[in-house]
Amino acid sequence: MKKIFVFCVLLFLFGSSVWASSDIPLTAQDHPDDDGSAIDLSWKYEGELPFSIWIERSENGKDFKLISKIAPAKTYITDGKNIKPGNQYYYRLKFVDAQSNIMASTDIVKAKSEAQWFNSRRTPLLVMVIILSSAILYFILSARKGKHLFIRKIAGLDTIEEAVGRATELGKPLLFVPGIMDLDNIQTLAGLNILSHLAKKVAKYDSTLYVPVSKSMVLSTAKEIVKEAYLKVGRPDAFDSDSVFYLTDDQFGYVAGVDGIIVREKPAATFYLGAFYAESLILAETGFESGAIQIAGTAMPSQIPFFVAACDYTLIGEELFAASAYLSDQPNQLGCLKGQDVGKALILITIFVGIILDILGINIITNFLQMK
Amino acid sequence: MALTMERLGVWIGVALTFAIYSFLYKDNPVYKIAEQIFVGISAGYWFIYTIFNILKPNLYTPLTSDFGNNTLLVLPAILGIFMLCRLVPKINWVSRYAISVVVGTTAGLALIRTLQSDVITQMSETIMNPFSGPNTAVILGKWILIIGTTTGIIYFFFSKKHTGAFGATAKVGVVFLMISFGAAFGYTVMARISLLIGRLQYLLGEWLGIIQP
Amino acid sequence: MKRQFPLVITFFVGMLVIVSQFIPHQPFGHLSDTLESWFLIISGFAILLGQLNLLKVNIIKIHRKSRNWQYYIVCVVSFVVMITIGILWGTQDQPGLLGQGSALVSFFGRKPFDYIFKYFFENLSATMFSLLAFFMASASYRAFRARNLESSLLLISAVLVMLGRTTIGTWLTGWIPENLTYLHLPQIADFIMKYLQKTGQRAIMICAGLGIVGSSLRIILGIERSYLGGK
Amino acid sequence: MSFFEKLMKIDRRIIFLLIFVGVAIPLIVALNFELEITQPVRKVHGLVEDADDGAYILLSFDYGPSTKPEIQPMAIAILKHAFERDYKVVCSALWPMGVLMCSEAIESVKEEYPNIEYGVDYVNLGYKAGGLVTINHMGKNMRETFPTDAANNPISEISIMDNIKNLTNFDFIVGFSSGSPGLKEWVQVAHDAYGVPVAGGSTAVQVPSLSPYLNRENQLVGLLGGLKGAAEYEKLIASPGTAVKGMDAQSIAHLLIIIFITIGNIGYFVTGKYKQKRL
Repeated sequence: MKKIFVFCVLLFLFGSSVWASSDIPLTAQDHPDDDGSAIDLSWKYEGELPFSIWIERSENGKDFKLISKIAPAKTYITDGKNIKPGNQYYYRLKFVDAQSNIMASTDIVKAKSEAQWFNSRRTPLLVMVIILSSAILYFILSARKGKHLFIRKIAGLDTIEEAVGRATELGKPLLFVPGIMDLDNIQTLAGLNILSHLAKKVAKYDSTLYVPVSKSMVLSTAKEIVKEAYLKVGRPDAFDSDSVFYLTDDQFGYVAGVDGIIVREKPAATFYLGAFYAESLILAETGFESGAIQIAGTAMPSQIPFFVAACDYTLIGEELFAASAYLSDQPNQLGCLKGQDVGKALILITIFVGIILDILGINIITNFLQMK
Repeated sequence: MALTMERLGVWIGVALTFAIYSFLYKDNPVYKIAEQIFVGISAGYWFIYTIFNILKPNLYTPLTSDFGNNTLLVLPAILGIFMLCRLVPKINWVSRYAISVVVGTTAGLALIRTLQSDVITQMSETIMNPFSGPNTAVILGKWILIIGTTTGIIYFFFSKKHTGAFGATAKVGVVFLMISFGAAFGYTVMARISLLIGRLQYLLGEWLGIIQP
Repeated sequence: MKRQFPLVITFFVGMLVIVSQFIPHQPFGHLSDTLESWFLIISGFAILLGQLNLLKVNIIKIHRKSRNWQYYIVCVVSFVVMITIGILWGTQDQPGLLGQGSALVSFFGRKPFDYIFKYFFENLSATMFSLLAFFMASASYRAFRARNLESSLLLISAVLVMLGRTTIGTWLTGWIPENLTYLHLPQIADFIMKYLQKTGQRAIMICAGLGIVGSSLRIILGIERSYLGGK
Repeated sequence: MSFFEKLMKIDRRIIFLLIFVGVAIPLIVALNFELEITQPVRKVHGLVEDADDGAYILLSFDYGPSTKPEIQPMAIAILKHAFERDYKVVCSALWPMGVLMCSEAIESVKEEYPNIEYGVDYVNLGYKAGGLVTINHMGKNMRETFPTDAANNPISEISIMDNIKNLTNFDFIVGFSSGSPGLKEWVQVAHDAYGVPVAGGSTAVQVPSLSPYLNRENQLVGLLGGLKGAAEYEKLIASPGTAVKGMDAQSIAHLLIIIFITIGNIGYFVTGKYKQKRL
């Protein structure tokens, strides 16, 4: 029975190629790495350029239906129209002129669509996900167990102490701006972590610190942080609850308010740590004008340049988070940072090995990474 | 009438423009009023477009016209209402269910997509033969790309102190970072000036008619 | 129930999205597809929440007569007006409860919603952001200083790009002979953009990318919970 | 008080006035400096020019009135080019205000192409929230993301959409972007996950952070950066508009800013202010 079937199919294929008799090679294949909803067709047509190419499809090899008309210069197409995984599909192409006369056609070819269990092109991605996740998890867990993880001190943090010292000497206040975003922004959180460190120094030296904020949620958290800092240094009575205050939610309204404080109070140092937008340059300009030491930190790529140009020290992008992790001493933050460092080291090694191999004419690494 | 209203509209636009620009002289009530109109209209616009462009076609219409085939959509509708419960302090914890769907989905997709586009592809783009190229400029450029990218990554490497050769490498990284920031600075200036040009084209063109809009 | 279950949901949907990026076979495709269409709807509600929250905050400010409360009335009124006319007569493409409002269209030349958008909002928004040109100019004069190696490099590269990426670069150095084209300002700016500045951006992109991977992972695994808020 | 000390103390409002006048004058009196075309702009032009006849393209309007002066000229120029080449143009928006930006742009090219027909030659699908996730959904099932167009007509009744099932049915995508979500998300999903060529126009602010995507892999085929990029494109399609007209003002303003920085720094060193602060 099976033999008869094979014979029939062969006969059919042979037969069909006789009446279509064409020398335009057409191949149909399951589209790789998908859910079985597409079939790739490719062909070579040499001859007078047609007006259009008609693609016809059938599920039984007989009743062909026109499924699409495509541009004449194309040599491949992925058919994804109502293809079901596991089904057999038959195709033929017709090359037609402007009056829809058939100039040439191809043989009938068939292909079976199949769904794959793994997208093999994404192997490098999977490898990287596994390495990075294990590194990050490993370091978080070991930090939780109390293992000491070394993080280099971020240079800008030294200046905090100096700035507080200078402020005390001059009898001038300090100003901390946590950006204009709310608590859901990790930059704001990182900034507040640094505020906690700063507030402790301020409490120790007995200087004054102003923290104007633009979001009510940030207000309560910042107040809590500064209060706790005074408590930790053992001077809860010295905490002035009005030193952390809300100005307004509006971007420029807030800037105008902070500007006013800088002009009136002439702080010895200003700290801008958090998420900043256009207000960065207005703040930095006013601070510069007043002669304050300015320390900034943000991960907003478009604002970093202004801070670098107008401030004395700037924590750039990831440095802000690293500084926060360094000061907070939380296993989650430290472990995560450490895990990312493993990623960076891996990337550097891959780049160097890749380049050396590339110079030797071996492209395995680049080919592997390209995911094509 | 429509034409008069259009002309009136242009004048309204000019008045609001100067209301905002009055901030340059100093903060004042006129500016504050204009600012609040801006905030209010913006919020109203988002509100209406979210209803007309998302909730109506993707939720309301499928549910009302063909409930049988779209029964599952009841779930996101409930989660959406949970989200709005954030406004009511007593039950605002139910909004966490909705937030966790949004945050989880975004985190999962961002993890994979960022890793491929911003990490792996950028890494493989840095792997190249720095001795081959059609001219000196390209070869020099390749060396710059390799050295700049790797030293830049070293600058952001936090597990080792920046001393000795490692510190020197990180310093080289800073040089490249600063040149980058310089270019970013230049482009930001360009963007801000363009917005002012747009405004002046409006004032000089549509309003005063001195230049062709 | 209040904290644990949302963490389970986050883990489940996050893993589903990740797994479906690697396994094309069903049911993962269908599941993530459904999840994504739900995401769109929930995001819609999240936007409504944002706007309603703004309204709530402003009403509270007015009610408590906090500083400058009078201005927040203006905000609430413009918000309510915009929503009312939007719901009554719709927007450019869509009818509202009262239909297309053709009488109003013939009066205003367009729908009231679009009229306010075009003449009020477009001008306010564009002007608001053009303020930055002025602040930029003033900061250039008064605050951007070459005070150390870093800021000097930054300003030099900025000046080269600003000159090279406008017509003035061509005008200033167009006379330089053919064999010295590398001194041509647009060429210098091109070189900076194509190589020098790309390196820094690429290093930042890779490191920030790793940061996103780290924080996403912590969120999915329930290590980072601050997004849930509260205690 | 020395000359420089006085100079350093001038009121910032004078600087404001200078920049205002510095931009206004070249707008009124054209200087007509020559404009050079850069590689990333040429590549966008090449992508649009060389696509197959009858190509389907997706334009995403991810910006609002705040950056309209920079981006609208790009959108108009690309629309003109696309209609000139008879492409099928599908428009969508990841920003709610993009919907009106799109209709304003199409309105302004209609004078030149009066025969384009809604639903046949172009369609405005409207706004969807969700950024990255929504683009990923469009990659699988565009008809589910957009069950209707912006005017609530069912997608099945719009003939231009007959051949569109998902993003891979487009010959290429052009994103007009002024922030997030925007071109970055289009690159990350449409190109890197689904392999559709992506090009775009962005505000000048975004150009540096998008530049690593302009690479061998062509994550981003080409990029129009800011008003200058728009002007270059207008020149390439020989249809000068507001961007070309603004270029002289842009150049003079840059020159002014550079002069400000220079005077400021000279004053900083001459007046000895740099010695005052040490850390």
